[in-house]
Amino acid sequence: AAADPVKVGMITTLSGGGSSLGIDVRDGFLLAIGENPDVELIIEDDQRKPDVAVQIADKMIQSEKVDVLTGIIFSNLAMAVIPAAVNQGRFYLSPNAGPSALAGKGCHENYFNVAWQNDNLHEAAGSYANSAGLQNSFILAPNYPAGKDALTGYKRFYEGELAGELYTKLGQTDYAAEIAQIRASDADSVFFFLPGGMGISFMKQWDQSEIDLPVIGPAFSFDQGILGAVGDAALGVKNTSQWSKDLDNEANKTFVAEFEASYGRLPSLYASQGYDTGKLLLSAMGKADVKDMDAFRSALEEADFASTRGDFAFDNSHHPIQDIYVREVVSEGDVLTNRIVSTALEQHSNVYADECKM
Amino acid sequence: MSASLFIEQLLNGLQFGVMLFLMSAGLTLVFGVMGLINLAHGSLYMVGAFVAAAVAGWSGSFWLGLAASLAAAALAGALVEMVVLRRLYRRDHLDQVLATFALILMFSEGTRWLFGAFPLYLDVPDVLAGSVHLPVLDIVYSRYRLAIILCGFVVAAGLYLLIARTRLGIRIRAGQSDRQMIGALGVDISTLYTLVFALGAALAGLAGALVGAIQSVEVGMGEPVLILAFVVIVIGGIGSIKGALIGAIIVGLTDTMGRFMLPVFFRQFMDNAAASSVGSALASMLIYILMAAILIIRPSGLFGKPA
Amino acid sequence: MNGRDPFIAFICLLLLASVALLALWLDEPYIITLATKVSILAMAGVGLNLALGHGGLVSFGHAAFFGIGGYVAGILASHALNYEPIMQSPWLIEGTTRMLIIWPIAALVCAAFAWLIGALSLRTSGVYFIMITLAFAQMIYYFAISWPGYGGEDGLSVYLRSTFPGMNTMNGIHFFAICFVWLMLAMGLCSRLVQSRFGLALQAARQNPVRVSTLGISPYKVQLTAFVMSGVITGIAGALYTDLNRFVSPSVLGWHTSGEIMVFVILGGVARLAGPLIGAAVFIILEQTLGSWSENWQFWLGAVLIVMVLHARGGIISLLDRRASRG
Amino acid sequence: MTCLLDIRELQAWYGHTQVLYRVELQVDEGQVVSLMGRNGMGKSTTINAICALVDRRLGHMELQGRSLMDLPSHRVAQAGIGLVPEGRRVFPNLSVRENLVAAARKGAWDLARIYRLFPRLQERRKQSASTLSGGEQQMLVIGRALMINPRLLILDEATEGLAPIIRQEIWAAIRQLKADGMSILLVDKTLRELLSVADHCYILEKGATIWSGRPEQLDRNIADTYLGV
Amino acid sequence: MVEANDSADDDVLIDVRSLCKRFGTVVACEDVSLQLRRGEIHALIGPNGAGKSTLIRQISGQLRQDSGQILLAGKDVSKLSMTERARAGLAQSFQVSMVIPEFDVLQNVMLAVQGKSGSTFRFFAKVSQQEPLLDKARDFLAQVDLLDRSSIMAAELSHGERRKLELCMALAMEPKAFILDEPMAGVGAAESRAMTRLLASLKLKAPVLLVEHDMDAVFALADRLSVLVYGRIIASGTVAQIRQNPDVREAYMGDLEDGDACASGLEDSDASMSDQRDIDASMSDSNDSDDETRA
Ligand SMILES: Nc1ncnc2c1ncn2[C@@H]1O[C@H](COP(=O)(O)OP(=O)(O)OP(=O)(O)O)[C@@H](O)[C@H]1O
Ligand SMILES: Nc1ncnc2c1ncn2[C@@H]1O[C@H](COP(=O)(O)OP(=O)(O)OP(=O)(O)O)[C@@H](O)[C@H]1O
Ligand SMILES: [Mg+2]
Ligand SMILES: [Mg+2]
Repeated sequence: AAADPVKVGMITTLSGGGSSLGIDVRDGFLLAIGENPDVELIIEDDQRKPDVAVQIADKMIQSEKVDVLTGIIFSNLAMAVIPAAVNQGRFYLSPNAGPSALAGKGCHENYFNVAWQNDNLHEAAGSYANSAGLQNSFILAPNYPAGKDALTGYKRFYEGELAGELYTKLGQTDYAAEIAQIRASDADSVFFFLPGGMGISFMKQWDQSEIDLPVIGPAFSFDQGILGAVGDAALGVKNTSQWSKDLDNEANKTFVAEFEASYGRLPSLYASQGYDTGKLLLSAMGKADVKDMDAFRSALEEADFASTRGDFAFDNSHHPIQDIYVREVVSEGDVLTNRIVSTALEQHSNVYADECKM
Repeated sequence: MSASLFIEQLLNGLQFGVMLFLMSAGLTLVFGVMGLINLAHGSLYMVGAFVAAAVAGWSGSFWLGLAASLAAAALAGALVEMVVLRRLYRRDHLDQVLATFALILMFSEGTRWLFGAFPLYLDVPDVLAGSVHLPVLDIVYSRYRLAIILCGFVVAAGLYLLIARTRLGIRIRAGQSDRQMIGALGVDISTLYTLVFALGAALAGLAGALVGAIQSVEVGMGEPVLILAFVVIVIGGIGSIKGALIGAIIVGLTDTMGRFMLPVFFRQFMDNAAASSVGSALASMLIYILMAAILIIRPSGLFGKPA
Repeated sequence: MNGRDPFIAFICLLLLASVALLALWLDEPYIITLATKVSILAMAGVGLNLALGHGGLVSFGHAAFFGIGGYVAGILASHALNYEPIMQSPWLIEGTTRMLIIWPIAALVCAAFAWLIGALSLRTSGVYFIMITLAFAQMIYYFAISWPGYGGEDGLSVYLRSTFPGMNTMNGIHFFAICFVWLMLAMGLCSRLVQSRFGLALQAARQNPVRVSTLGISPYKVQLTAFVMSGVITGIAGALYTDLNRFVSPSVLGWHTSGEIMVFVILGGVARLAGPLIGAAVFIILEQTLGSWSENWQFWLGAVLIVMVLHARGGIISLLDRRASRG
Repeated sequence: MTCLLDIRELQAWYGHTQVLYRVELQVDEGQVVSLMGRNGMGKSTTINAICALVDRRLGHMELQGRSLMDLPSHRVAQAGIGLVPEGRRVFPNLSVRENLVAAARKGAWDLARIYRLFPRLQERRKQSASTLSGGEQQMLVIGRALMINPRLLILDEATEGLAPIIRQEIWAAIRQLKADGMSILLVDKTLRELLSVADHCYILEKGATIWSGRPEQLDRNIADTYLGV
Repeated sequence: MVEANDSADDDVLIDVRSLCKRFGTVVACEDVSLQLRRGEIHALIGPNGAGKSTLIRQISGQLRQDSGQILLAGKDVSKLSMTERARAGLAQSFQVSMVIPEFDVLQNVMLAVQGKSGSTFRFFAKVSQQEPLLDKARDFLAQVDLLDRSSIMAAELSHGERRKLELCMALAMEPKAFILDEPMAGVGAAESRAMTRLLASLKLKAPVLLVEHDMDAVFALADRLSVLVYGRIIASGTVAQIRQNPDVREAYMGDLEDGDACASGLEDSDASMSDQRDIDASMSDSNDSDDETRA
């Protein structure tokens, strides 16, 4: 139904540390778009530097005149790019990263988050801890805004006591001191949010410490791309996620199969988010012309696409309303992967949505 | 806070320090003794870890991976020295900075090219898995970490002997202050430096492989190590192996105890979350505060010779 | 400095300006953005070059000044945009979006920091100086990351560029003009400085501080003065960078930024007037072209840089030099 | 007597500036040869050219019939040349003993013998060379060159900064070395001693050999013109 | 601290009072007292490692003494920094040449002139256009006969030329007192007579404390001599007194015959005329040696 092709600018992290996430998002997105002639896609590497991301966004908006932006992985880059982009009349579809500032007061009609609000998975972990009967969690995260949001999110739903609460250094690689403190405390469980290499290091060292306590975390440290590096240390860990490879719906089955066929590896959470973003875009394009912003926005709001995570809808702040599951790390043959064990939160939205005046 | 936790944290600090020394050992040789500013040291560390992980994954043997990492890092080091750095000894230090900065880019991207963007898996060998129970104070300690400490001390002793006691060490140091003159006395300093650089690289590779088993093996893992290693060497005083070891232990203890004690301290005045956050913020600045303080009091490090 | 330096610098500036004007004519706003970025980073490099090139003070912590300047601009502007005063008691201090107020404040704050850092760091020399300046920058970096007041690691958005009388700063070419004039000022200042009595003493203090002090000139004072000036120039560049991106975050304070500014200077030519400008321009052109050409562009960037170091002793500018002296 | 070092038509450059234009110099086995000339005429440059420390591109230079032109400096030294450079280039970060053994090779000269020649060095053997007095450093570089047991010893202003009493010892040592059959190439400003010990003299003027002959042949006239005496 | 009767002596420019300095076990300076008077050249001699340079470094402020005092024109300068002492009127030359290597000869001297005038903190005017500064610098260069080398980089000077530049920089500071550490070292036989003359003329401007191993120069120049051995002054007096002192001969000069100066042969001063004749004799033997010259 669309007259003109839609110009999409993807700014994502493709080099240096953290590039595996960007690559997954990109690959998922490409898979969803396929050979669609109506989408004109430009991809640029932000090098995980906020200033570079801003300049690329400027370029895409001013020179390339894109209609839709997407792709950013990290919250700090998102904060740098998104407010300016949406104010200049572009749509932004976030395939990852949902800082609270953009969900509450800072929400915007042109900003859609297809992944989650940053707190969501942590909230689900807190809720799971209650249902698992955990009473005394030891919680830790790096000392930066996303880390603080994580612990706040966990505590928002968790009802037990805290055996300890630690902020670690961003980029820390040795956790002997933290693990010693956990051992010395009378905790009955550990919740941690340590994205990227920090999580890998922590889990390896945790495993070697032979402390026998249940560990919970958001999916980030137990996702497909990273599990291989954590190894058996991750077996049995419960983690929360809005998606899993074994989710039983048609869209997901096709996605998993096609992804494996195209790229020769199992899809990750990020790939699924990139894929959903692509599908959302296509669904809106089928309904409205992107030049007609109001119509296109309504089309996006309808979220009329078959999401890999089953039911999917946007709340008033344009963040997902979705189920969040508890997964367990299992080994399938000789690869590690996740299996859904229960649902932590049903049709969950986010707490900041109330503050959003749109 | 119990006494045994306190002691255990001291041990952790010591352990972290020795691990830092192991990571900076190669740099001590290359930077401290040869006087070459090598920003790509962290990349050689990364190469070691990646090769170890890849070979261990393929062969199933950690030890084979370890050997391969040594060989690969030494080879990479020798190559880099012969192709690039050799021409820069006589130039300003700044040219070395630029060249090795460029090498970081090449190594990082090259590694990603070869091994992919995803972190690799490397686990401790079975013999060293698990922990030992220290009879004193009832402390449980990881066997692998004890092995790392041991390895760190062995490397320290070996380096010390090499540099201070052997003719080779004397020549390396002579070359640092006057390359031309030692050459004019009949020492083939180029070949010697290639060998020493390869040895430094191999030590970086060794550290990468050993530490890679308990940390994450990923692209970019070398950069934080690089900065830490420079901090350690500068605190200890450039050119002094003893200084590097003691500097490393001081840094390890400061960092660990800072992370542990500062939140406890701030809890006296504020609530848990805030104390933890403020304490941790201060803790992450602590080693830099320490370094600045040491250099202000002793402008050439703890054991460095005044310029 | 070198006899031909002012001439080369003039040509380079001319080239930069014409690129921007050409881009305006061709309606390529991104090229203007890049030209602006080059101007700002070159200005930061000019600042560093004063300390590093002429003064021999190899500072690995200039990101501190770049970032502090940036944060001063960001904090003042964000307060003004939110209508929240910075301080209410004992005095009322309001934010502002006027560049003419922001710049002097940024300069003052940077001068204060540079003075403090310099006074302490100058007790050391050589590699120790490199590391102690890095230490101070890292302290500020970690402070900025974990201090929630102005966004922490997420950074601080200001949405709009600050204002300058008679200009529309949101218009690319206007903002470019501002940055370009700053670059010219900084280069002009440095060129005069280096040829003055002070410059003579500064360069002598780099080469032989003991000799200089036996001539009755205190190398410490000379070097500290140069370090403060250098910090101020880099700091103002930082303030402009915040305006370019309408955003500032701790990443500008990280050691990567220090390293990059240093790379510009070395790549272009240490202690040469146009060195930082050439270095920044070449680096950014490489980044852009290689980036569009290969996914592994960083690898090729590294390779090109290495070839340059090996073959252009004294930076790219020395190649131009050689060409000029031959032709 | 066979010719040990043979230099003909040597030219050398510092970067782009040519400093040596036509240097001719022969040292026979067991001979002491002195190289003379006013300040800045190229004596040190000639010596540096022999040791491959400056850029030499044209000319012939042979040690026992083997060309030195393309050898890097360490090969020149290994071929049997020991250098005491101008301006005492000790290794400042090494101790006295380490300075001596750094490049030592087996032969008649060993630590004990050096210490006998310069007892002062033995007293200071553990001290860092950078803190030695000027004269002590000078002793050290002479000792260092002897420790590699060269066939041809080159001394560039080796007696500079030494006390008269030590200087006498050095000249005595040079005579002794000569008696032991070592070849020596000397640059020094003490003409009297120089002339009494040398078998042959060369005078350099603006980078070219302008005169050569036995010391007895050096007349007032030449000394006046080229040595300014 | 300063006793009235001492400071009353207007003639004393540098007054070193019981200076002590040790490095670990090495005693480099033990209770050394020494005075430099207006209009004199005071030579300090002694074996290698006796502590001469150490003494000079303490006077100039490069080293801090363990105990004792240094007075410059009656003022206690023991606690001042090197810079402050230089500004108070001390000019120094070093045993190992200390010049600014990447400056040309003229700039080196200009820096010294600038140091003297205390005008460093001027940021805008180009030095290269400041005629008074340039003229002054050229003037000093002419005095040491280096004017024709003024645009050569200091690093490219030959060893001897660098010594001259070093001296010229001291000259350019127009100090109250010169402290020179082995200024003759490296100066060739040819130039040493000119150098001696130059040094002799220095004392007309300001007194000179001279450390030197070149005995010809010392004997020709010094008004007074002090002999330092193992950190102690063992003798001091006039040239004649010192030359006859058996201790000094044993510790320092060795078995020199009277008048047999060792520093240089051909260009001996009057003190060694006999020597000169010997050589003249030996030269006349070879009157037709010119043929030998390889052209
Ligand atoms: N590094 C250099 N670069 C350029 N020119 C140089 C360099 N070193 C020396 N020269 C020049 O080469 C010429 C010869 O210098 P050289 O040191 O050989 O003289 P010399 O005969 O040893 O003098 P002296 O008796 O003073 O030591 C001099 O004119 C000097 O200026
Ligand atoms: N920093 C130091 N540490 C230890 N010993 C030192 C130090 N500095 C000097 N010395 C010793 O002190 C003694 C005096 O040295 P100084 O340089 O004053 O001698 P000098 O009289 O100038 O000798 P020369 O005539 O050889 O130059 C020497 O033996 C030297 O080795
Ligand atoms: Mg010479
Ligand atoms: Mg001395």
